[in-house]
Amino acid sequence: MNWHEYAIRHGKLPEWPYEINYGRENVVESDVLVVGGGVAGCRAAIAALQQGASVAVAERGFTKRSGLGGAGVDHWHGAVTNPCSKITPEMYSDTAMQICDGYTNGLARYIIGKEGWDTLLELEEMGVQIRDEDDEFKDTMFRDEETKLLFAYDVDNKHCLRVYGNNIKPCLDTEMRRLGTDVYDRTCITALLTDGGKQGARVIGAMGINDRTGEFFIFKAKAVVIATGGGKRLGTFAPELTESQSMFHTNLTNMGHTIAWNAGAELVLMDQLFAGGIDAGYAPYSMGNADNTYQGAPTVDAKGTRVQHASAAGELLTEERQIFQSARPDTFVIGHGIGLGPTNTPDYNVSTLDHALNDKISSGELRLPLYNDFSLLDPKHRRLIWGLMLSHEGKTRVPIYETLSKWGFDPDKDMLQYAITNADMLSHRSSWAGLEHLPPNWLITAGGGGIVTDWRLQGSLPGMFAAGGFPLFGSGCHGEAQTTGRYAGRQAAWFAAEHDAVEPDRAQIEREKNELYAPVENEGGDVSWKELNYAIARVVQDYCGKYKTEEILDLGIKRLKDLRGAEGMRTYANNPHELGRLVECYRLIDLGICYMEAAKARKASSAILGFSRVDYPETDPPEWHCLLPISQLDGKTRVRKLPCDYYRRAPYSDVLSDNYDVYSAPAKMEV
Amino acid sequence: MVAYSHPSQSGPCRILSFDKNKCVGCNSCVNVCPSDVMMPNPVRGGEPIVVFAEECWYCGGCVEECPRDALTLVTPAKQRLSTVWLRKDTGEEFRVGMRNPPPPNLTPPSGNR
Amino acid sequence: MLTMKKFALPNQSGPCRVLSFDDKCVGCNKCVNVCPMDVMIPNPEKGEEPIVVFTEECWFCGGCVQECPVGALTLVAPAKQRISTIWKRKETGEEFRVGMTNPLPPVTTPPSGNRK
Amino acid sequence: MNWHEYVAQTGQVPKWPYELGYDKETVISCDVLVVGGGVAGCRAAIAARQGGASVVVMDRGFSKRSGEGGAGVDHWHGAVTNPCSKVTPRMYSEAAMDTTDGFTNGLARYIIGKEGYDTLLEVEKMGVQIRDEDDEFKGSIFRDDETKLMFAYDIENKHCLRIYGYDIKPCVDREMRRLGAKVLDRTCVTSLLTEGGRQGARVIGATGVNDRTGEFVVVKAKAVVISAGRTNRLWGFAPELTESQSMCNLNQTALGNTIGWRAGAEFIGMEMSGRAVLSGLGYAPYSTGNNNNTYQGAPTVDRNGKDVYYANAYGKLLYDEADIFKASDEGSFIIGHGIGLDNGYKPQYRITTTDPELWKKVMAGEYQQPFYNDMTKLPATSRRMIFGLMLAHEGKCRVPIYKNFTQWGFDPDKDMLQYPVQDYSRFPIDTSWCGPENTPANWRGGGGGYLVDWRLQTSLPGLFAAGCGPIFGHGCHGESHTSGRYSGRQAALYAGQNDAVEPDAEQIRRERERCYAPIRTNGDVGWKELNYAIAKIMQDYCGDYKTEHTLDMGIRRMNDLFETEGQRMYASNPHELVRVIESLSLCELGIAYMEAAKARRGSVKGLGFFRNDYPEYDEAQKKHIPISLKDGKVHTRDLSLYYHLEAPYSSDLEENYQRYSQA
Repeated sequence: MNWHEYAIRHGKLPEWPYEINYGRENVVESDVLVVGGGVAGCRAAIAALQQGASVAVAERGFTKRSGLGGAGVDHWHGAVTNPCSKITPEMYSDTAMQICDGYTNGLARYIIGKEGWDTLLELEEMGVQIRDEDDEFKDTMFRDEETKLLFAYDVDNKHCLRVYGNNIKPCLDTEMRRLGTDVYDRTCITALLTDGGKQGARVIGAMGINDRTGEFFIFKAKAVVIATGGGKRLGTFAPELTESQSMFHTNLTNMGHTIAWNAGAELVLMDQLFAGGIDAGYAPYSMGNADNTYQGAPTVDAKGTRVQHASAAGELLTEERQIFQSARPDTFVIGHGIGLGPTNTPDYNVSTLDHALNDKISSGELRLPLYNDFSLLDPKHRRLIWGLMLSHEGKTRVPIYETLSKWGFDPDKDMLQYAITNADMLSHRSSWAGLEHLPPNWLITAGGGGIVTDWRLQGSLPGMFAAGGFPLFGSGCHGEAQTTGRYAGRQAAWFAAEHDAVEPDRAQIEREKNELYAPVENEGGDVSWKELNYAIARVVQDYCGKYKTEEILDLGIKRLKDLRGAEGMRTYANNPHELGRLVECYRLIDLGICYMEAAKARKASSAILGFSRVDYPETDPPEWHCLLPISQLDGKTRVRKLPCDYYRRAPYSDVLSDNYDVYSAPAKMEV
Repeated sequence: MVAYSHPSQSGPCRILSFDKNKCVGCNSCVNVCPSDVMMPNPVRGGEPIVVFAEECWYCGGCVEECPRDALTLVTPAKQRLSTVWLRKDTGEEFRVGMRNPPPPNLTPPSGNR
Repeated sequence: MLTMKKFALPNQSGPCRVLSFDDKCVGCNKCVNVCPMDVMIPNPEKGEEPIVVFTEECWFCGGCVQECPVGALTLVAPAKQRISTIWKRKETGEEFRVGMTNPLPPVTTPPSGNRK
Repeated sequence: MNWHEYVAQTGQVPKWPYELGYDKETVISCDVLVVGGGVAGCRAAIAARQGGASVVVMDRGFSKRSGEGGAGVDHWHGAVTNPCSKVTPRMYSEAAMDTTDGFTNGLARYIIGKEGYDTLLEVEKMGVQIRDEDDEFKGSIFRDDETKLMFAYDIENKHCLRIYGYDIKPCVDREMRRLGAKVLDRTCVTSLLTEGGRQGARVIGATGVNDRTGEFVVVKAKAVVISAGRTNRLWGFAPELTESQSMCNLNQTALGNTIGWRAGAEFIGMEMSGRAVLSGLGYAPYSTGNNNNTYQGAPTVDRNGKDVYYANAYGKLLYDEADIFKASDEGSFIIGHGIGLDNGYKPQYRITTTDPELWKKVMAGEYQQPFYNDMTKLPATSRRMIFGLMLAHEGKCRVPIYKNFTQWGFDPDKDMLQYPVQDYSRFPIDTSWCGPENTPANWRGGGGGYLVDWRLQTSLPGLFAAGCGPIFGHGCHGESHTSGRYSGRQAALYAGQNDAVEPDAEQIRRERERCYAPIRTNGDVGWKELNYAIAKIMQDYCGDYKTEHTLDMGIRRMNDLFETEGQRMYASNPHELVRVIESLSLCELGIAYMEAAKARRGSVKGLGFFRNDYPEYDEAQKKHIPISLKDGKVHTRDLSLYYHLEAPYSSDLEENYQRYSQA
């Protein structure tokens, strides 16, 4: 029942159901601490346990369903070494770097290419189905009869798989707990502990609060893996309006980036802040579309005229197989939605609908609304899209498959309607994203920015490892997150084995506690967390939006600090849940400052990054075609230039496999 | 008849409906929710109370968690009105939440787990 | 630390404290009755300040502030307005806004017009 | 204190403070019923009382501050016959028709021109200050020292005034009550009563629900004046996000039009749905630097103090203050701003704006954001006029801006108000606070209203319209006073010549049944959820892309929503019940808009209306398409844009006015 109904029916309020102890300290010691219990965090914990380390996991929600991956997945990217694949890890990493002009993480892509397939096989042992065991899709072009694996995007090169990923997270969670992980749910990590409490020093743990009891947690660890999620609350906030349509939920605030930034770690590509996220459209995949999960779904217009598919290069395709092939014989389709941003070469892109679709609608040749007409597919292909992909993708099993089926939707007979939208937005294939519904200045922070690491996925601070699709810069989607999580977990265990624990600095803990619990004592406070979040989003939209100059960004930083110093000190929280949301807002302010500092650091515009400076209009000048690691030391921001392919320059070898062989194993004892 | 003064409910307000004769108040849905939008009912065995409806993400984790299949996820009206399908041969239009809907489609999803 | 009784309450609306009553308020409820949107209700305890119930319906027209016979009301714009409305003192270049820490002293020039 | 604080301290939910009366029904009869207690409604009530009629006013809020005009006003348009004016009522009406290619209300503009100044003088007698009595602005170019009147926009033709209007509504409300009008506050109109309960028949009263007690009220009247608010909440609805920045409040749902549509009245201009300029996605009105309307003439500088100049309608830069307040063509006059002519404004009638080339210069690096208003560059009287007079009296500015800013030390003599930092590539910086830059293309603003004759009577006998919500192409605050006064007079005349008719009991029973369903059924859809769904349907099916087929689908969706979710609404107290009734009425209004958009098979610039299946702007579309419901089916016809000068009326404005304005 709704809260209102309870209050009305009983005439009294339900008391807070959990015992509240604001400020009570809990100390947890472990070899490895994993911040974030998503798919990457679970794999990191499992890998560290397998190396014999004791592991604690701090999760903001509840590990069984938390994180973006908690809602399910239908694709597995990076399984490059599977038996049917024609792609090598080198090709996978080099292609990613080529189509992003270097603005992605070649190192991480290589590790993913090397270990993606093994990571998936381990999942199979944990009980996740990855093969078409019941031969439902026998003799289709997507399936390899021998291994019964199902492939997506590129049925020639077969490096990306279709998986039955609806229960992937529960399986991971069960395995993680079975191996003896010390899991702390409902715990919002707000800061890293550093040696001596200083910025830039070794990371020796983390701190946070529980959003049910309000208790304070101090995690002491020899090594920390940051495996948190992405986020949108920085540049886009209107929960009532967007929550049901968004791929990001309220728990996702890029907290990993922020605690690393506050601890003095180096971050890169934080100047990439995409405008126009997927927040004001429709529930994901609830509308007709031909994108990703629905790739290959036939589309007709209101009069039944077929809308043709086109290769990434734009020529119209006649045969169905061409949809799942690369535009050129000598290239392969690298995948979709894996953080490669607005790629500049069509050669490696997925096929789409007819590129002239919008003109044909404007001219009246095609009439809206468009529909998906699944009946034009052969039954197996139809079942593949609706029964497999759609019913296992994130946020689709219950809200779409089960709900629509309960109300009688039958793909054999029914045509799913596209969104009605003005023509020039329809060239974007996933029409459910509803870009034209979004205010133009709403920004999402799903850019590729994150922590820059060495070949052991260790950040610039000793003992801090980064994993997952967002904390590790430029590193892709679900499968990639699990692979980098598994890799980083191992590394953290080895690091912990060679380093001894360090007692955290009491002053750092006191500072954090005073900040976190101020709203609870502040009875006269008059600013709630939602009001503060609306204000933060407004400042980021205005001062870090399309019009960026040095002075405007400085003003933006000044506004955010002003907000923290004035309104931030007059906040109050009714209960630990509101307190948890409020401390997230405090960290969003730090994150906003980090984004603005990064935007200030890049003194040139870049078409590839989608980054523009009015005071530096020159686009992609050679001297600025590099990564700009940014970090804090005693509160001051430092920037340096780092070549995009730093991971194959001194001190590393130019040959990727050499580096992998050396660094993917425990460090040999220096004699 | 007693009425109370209370703020308006959030935009999407009834996000979950509990089947009265199936729900025994085990609260497993409460504990799986990533955003913790529900709380256990103070009355033992009572169905959980949705407190922070606008934080619901509609991932359906609670529905799948329920051991007695007592939960139905109720997507907001604006989604129900936007997701429409056309029966090809008859041209009839259907949607979630419509009056006199067609019979349910009982095909299970792919996968045998 | 505080362990007093706590209740489960839904989130406050975005703009949360839209009106603040200072201790001059005697609970006459004139502001309650002038509000076009009826966002307030009289406090069940006599003489206490009214309760703002439907905060997100407040239109920020200030009618209640003008209605208060003892001037006990202050209209509180949402934080996103306060942070958007900045002025710069010309000679010093300093920036100021409503709600800032250590603000300027008030300016007491009344508006034009002699009707009260 | 906030509800949350009370509940946290006391541990219980406060009971509903008013005595519930869902089953109580009160019946009142009178000569003239005024629906809508805004400025137009109050003037209609006053005029009807002066005409000797007994008057009942049904107001959704509390008439002392209700309506858009309740928050104050700084301009008075239409005072064309003031002693200093060089504009005649004919020029005013013809200019309005010319600048919109005929898509405005020439008849109403003429009435406003004729009676606007007299209406203002009456407001002065009610206690509102309209002259610079204390000579604060002596010698200023905006002031006529003899009459002490202050003028705006066009200081040569002097037909639009600046007034001290922050407390205009309390004064008008006090006069209305003094003259004995019976005011039903907190009462939301729900339907019109027609003779025999038939659609299209004479209007003989209305029903309403009280949002504190839930009581049902039936008002029997010989004549009814509709003076309710304009369209809001139909395309854009996100109260938490927009309410503090919106010029319209949540009580504005054009319910006065919806009940007329349901009763079978004819409407025109309902297909006018241009981009929402005041979508609420900007900033609080006039809270940031700008140079539009209230702030017109305020100098703007960039970050380094570089001057930004005004330009006339042809882009010629203007360097001194007096030129800013002149028409762009010799011999023409500035008709005004924000008075419902947005789709027109031919250059000769437009106000001056910022240099149209500014954004190119910004991108070329000549100017740097943020911009500021630097009012220290103005003469002291002009500065005082902008901040002390205009800003201090404009709607939603007295308390939120003047009082709160000065409380925190803002001093226009020393301080420069910052413009928001935005991407101004598509809209000029003048409208900085309105937020058109950040409004999605399919968030639209609605228009349209009753088709009225020279007595401002609608197509239904006994039903009169007044104000900018009910009348299409009507104008703003001052015009609403004037048309309210005129319409009230006419209603009193009509009531004098026609006797009362007993309303149809079955119509009343059905209406009660409809209104109280949300209280009886324990439904699961709240008013906000329904409104979000209505907004999504309008954005998709009546937004940027419109064809016959998609408009039909939109009507089907809205009917489906109304008949399914709309029958599972719940409300747990009278406040929620009335919000539910409003949201349900928005379904009907949305359908009316889509029917009107379907009826017009062509695109028209004058209405800001574009159809994808009829993309050409052709001359044949320069006509009105009156639309109405008859026994539930939609009827349309063609009507000349100059119907007010064609048979059965005379072709001369003055002749018509003389024949119809009095008995």
